[in-house]
Amino acid sequence: MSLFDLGAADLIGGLLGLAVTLVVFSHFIGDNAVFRLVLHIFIGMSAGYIAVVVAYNVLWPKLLRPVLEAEGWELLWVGLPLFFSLLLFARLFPRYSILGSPVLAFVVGVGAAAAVGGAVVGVLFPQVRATINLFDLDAIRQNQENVNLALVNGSIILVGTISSLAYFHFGVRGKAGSKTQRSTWMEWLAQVGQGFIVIAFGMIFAGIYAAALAALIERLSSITRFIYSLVAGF
Amino acid sequence: MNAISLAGIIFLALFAGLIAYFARFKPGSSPSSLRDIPAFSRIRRGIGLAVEAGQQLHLALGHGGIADFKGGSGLVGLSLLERIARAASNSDRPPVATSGEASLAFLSQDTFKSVYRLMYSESQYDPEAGQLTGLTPFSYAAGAILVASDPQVSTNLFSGHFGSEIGLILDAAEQNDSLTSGGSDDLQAQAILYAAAQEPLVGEELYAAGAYLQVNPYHLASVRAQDIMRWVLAGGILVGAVLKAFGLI
Amino acid sequence: MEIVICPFCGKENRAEDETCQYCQARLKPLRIDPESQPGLIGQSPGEESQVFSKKEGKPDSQDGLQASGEVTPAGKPAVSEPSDWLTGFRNQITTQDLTPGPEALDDERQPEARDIRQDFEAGAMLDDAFRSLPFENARDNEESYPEFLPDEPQKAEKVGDVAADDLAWLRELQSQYNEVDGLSSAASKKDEGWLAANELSQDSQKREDERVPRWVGEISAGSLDKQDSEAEGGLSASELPSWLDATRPLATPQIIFGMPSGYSDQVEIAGPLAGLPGLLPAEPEIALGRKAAAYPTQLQVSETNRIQAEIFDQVLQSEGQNRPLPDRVLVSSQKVMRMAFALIILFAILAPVFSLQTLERYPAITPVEVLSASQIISRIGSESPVLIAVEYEPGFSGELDAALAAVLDHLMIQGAFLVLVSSVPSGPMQAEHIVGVSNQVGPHQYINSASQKEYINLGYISGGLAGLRNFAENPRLSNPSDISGEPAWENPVMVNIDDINDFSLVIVASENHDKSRAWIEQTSPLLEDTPLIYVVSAQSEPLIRPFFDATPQQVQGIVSGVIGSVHYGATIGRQGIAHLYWPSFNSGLLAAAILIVVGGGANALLALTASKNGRKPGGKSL
Amino acid sequence: MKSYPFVYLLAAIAIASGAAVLVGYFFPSLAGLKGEMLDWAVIFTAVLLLIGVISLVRTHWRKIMQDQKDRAYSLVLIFSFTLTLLVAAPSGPTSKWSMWLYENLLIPIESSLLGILAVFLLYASARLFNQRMNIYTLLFIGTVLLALLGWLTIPGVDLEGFKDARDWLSSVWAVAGVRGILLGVGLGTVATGLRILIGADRPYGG
Repeated sequence: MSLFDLGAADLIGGLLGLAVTLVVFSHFIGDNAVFRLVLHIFIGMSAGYIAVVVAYNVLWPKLLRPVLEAEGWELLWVGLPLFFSLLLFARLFPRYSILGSPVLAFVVGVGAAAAVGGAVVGVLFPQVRATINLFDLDAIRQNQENVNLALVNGSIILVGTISSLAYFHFGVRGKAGSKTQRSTWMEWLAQVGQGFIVIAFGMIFAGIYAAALAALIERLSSITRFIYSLVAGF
Repeated sequence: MNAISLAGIIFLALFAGLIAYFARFKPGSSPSSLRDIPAFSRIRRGIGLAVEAGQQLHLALGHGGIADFKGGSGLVGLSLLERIARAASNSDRPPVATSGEASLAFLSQDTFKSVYRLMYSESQYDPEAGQLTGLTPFSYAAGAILVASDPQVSTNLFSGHFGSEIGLILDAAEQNDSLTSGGSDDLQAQAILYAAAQEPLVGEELYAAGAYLQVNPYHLASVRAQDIMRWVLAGGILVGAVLKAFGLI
Repeated sequence: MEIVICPFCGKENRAEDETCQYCQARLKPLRIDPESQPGLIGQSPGEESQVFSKKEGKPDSQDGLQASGEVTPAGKPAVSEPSDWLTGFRNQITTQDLTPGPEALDDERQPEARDIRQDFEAGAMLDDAFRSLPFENARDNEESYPEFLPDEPQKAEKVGDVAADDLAWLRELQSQYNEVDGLSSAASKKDEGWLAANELSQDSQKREDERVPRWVGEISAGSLDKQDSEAEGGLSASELPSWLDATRPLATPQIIFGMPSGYSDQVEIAGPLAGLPGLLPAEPEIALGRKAAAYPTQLQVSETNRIQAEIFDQVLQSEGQNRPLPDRVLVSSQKVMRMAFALIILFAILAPVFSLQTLERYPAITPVEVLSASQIISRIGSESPVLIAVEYEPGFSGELDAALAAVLDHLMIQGAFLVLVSSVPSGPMQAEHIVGVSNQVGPHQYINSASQKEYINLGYISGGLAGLRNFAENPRLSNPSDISGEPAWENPVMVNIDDINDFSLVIVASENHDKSRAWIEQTSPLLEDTPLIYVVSAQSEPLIRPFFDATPQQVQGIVSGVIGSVHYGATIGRQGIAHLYWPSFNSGLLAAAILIVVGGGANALLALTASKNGRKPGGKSL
Repeated sequence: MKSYPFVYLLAAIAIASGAAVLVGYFFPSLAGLKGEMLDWAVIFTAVLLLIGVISLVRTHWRKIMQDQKDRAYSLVLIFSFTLTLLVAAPSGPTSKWSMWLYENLLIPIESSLLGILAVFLLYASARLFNQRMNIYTLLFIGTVLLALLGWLTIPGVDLEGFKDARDWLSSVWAVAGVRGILLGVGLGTVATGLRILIGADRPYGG
């Protein structure tokens, strides 16, 4: 694609992208004023997009339009969220911020319940069930897996899950003078658990590097393609 | 009501009962009855050094919304903030808390205000201490980079929901030669903290911060309740696995 | 049985014991000939010397001091009349101290000045003097005796007793010299001062010097004043060593040694100093000196305390000075290592691009989870509604655009109707972006087809988990309109959709494990037979994998990052964006492995040498 | 916290709303009330997002007005915020020019930030030996190397063995560690939430 095929918008866009990418890469050398400038541009843009998305997707369809379209008693029920939302706006003024505290308390209460309920229903029980199901011989046979290998793997996961859970055990008997005060079997189990945890972190860490590497490659390849199109254009 | 709901209710009732029991009837135990976690002693010393040297302490609360599942670690961060604000309220440079979500930012400002009211120095309260630095994960990290790379900041603590962008804040803190410590509920953030922070908190250790830094007796009680419930889960897994292997369930 | 408390070590002894069984100190004072020996301080004529004694087991706060009768060696009567030097001392205090100072001119203070005389008579002034003396042992013995010396006038005579007994240490000193070489007894017999006989030979003189306690030795014949004047005018002041000079108190209190007149020609007739004229009285008043009215400011401070006080003082003073911030080291070793890493990685990525290298060899075996995803999408019919949750941040566009583009390209070929949604605020724009990118992958015009729009963007689901739950249960109520505000559900493809199970396929694209899991927990219970495919980043693949391996399967297919996308392209024979990235990705991984090994090895060596030199690892690093 | 009557009101609201939602998780028949409260929470979360935007912009506006240090940066932030609003608000965030701004400025900046993270991650893992020299560091670095080699293809070198080892490590050993961590984090989350539901922690200004 030569320079002339590029519209003005694409040309300016490409130059903008090239510039901000090089400024961000200048952070390798060290912190500098231009890098901070780009960070502020980025924070401002993100806030702008969020304001527009929230307005289009939540405020208008779920808050304002129902109030405008509601009649009679329905207006009261539909208007309540709007009223409490206006109380939340009081948080912006220190003198009246106390008006918004009840709504914030409501959000904290609902959030705490969602966290507790989600943790029990969505994490603790499913993980316990998944570990138990590793020893479901019928399912293993149904998946045509090698039963022995599956049981070995299941046992490793069982031991790893329980030992890494034991690693977090906090209570110790007597004064915590010396570093390890837990009983010997607990300490041994915790050290095995720490090994499993570290392996999990290693796998995740490599994945994060791969994702970051892909982002770096995308930036560099878009820069080289853009420069090629500029050079090819002349 | 199905079996899962019933098990859930029993589990939560037992958990809440243990917390109330340990807090009400056996408050005697102290942090010394907990295993040694070096990160917390470094955090305590970091708070002291920051106050003594007149430098600033930065607590990053992440961008986990309070209203949803990711808010758990943010709430732990708010308890930590209350303890830090109490210790550092008379320092030359009071601590600063950055967050990437509006409800977290308002709650951190509330925490500062109630601590200063407790210390009868409400005039010192500065709303800027609880900063909202950005509204998406990476724009929050961009704002937190600007705070972490301030030469006056000597200690950076992380307690909240983060993603991989926590690496950018750790990078800025490391270039500023300041102490980095903390934890998160997100696995990606924990993996980066494990590799890059000087004193990482692994997994559940973050949730024991209130007990180790003695925020209030309920934190110590809930850590002891967690220890018991941990072995209830472990026992359940073991028994379940054996019964499943023998086809009994 | 009556017990006696040893004044030195505080241990109990039997009353009849001469010396303490623990520290051999004399319990019974030697009785010296009253005529020649000055009376004890504070002892009025006729009063007997008193020894502290305590009935066993009966601490009595009032009469702890009990007269236990007269105990005199060799039957000599107790000393009665007060010594000359004491009366001289008293007169001196009364004349000098009571002369009204400037503050006395102040009328209110006048009565206080007159009271000083009565206080002194009642021994109060002595209390102050005694209070500064090191009478710890004496005070410790007195269980019933209050901690500090009493202020009340009526206890003043006890003070005298305290002093009498406290002089025991001097007598004990004297007895020690008598026992050491028997010399003193010759001296006391001949009634000459042991130093008066100057004709002793040089070595005996030396021996004498050694035996004489150093502080006595320093007090040469004649009064201290004479010594001072010599120091000033006569002999040149001896050069004190610097360390000694440094230890001299900076502001020594002006102890005015006013000696009663005519005192200097009196010759000592007994005791170890017999024969020496004009000796300073060894009695406590030497220590007394005549202090200025103000309390002594000089504490008894040991050397280490003084040094610590100085350090503390320096710390306090340094607080005041503003120390300039240490200027930042421009190029530290960490920065050099960081730049080296950056250059190597950039080179590893750009080398394949500039050499126009293409992918020689696909990774051999296609993973089963990618194959499964490809097979499911191959079965999607034209105009089937497919829900695509775009849950990743714009930063991960590099990796997830590549992975998702391959899948969307395949769906576009199948002619599926895409329904885009996101629970991330920047999701709606990201969804629009990825559809545009996917449309450019293959030679198909998915977006610009003549028929009605082939996709719809429902925009943002707010409220996190709760919002997801609401959307899964009732998408129409959750997102009634599309991102640009138009009614979303009137499109013919969308008309029959009431809950999430009515979609033909659900695809979740996310870089974060929590968001991925949230969709599984909130939607999989409602999905029933609708397949769920994940397009994830490589960082969350290990965490989603268990849901694919689980039985029953909660996730029916996984495409993970650039590698998954390359595999997916191989299954449908189409080269997507990932194929452009693959050579750089491959060399980037290799460079990373090498850098970790080399950099890690170098830092491990640093850590080993640091621990060998006794430094804790964690210090200087490359 | 200094208690005053208003705190008890806030605590009552938090506990009541939390209990209502929690009950809805376990008693499907009462899920209706939970759904309604979650709906309100969804709206309040979105409103909080908007209030957050206003609070962020006001903070930087105050920096400019009070002539504080770095006010130039704040000016740039407010300018880019306003420009984005003007471009995206009229015809929606996915309109042509809004997407132009998004694809040519926002994505490049965020991708570049993630890109420089790659170098920092390598530097941090290389330096780990100096910070914590123990068996677990060796295990961590070994796992990272194995994972990287498992993805590699080097012409003429057969790395399939690494790939199988990586898959086994990922699907068995890593899963075990992840489960342990998730269970631990789950227990911590439940404890944190329960402390709020029984009124022990009151982060809402109580």
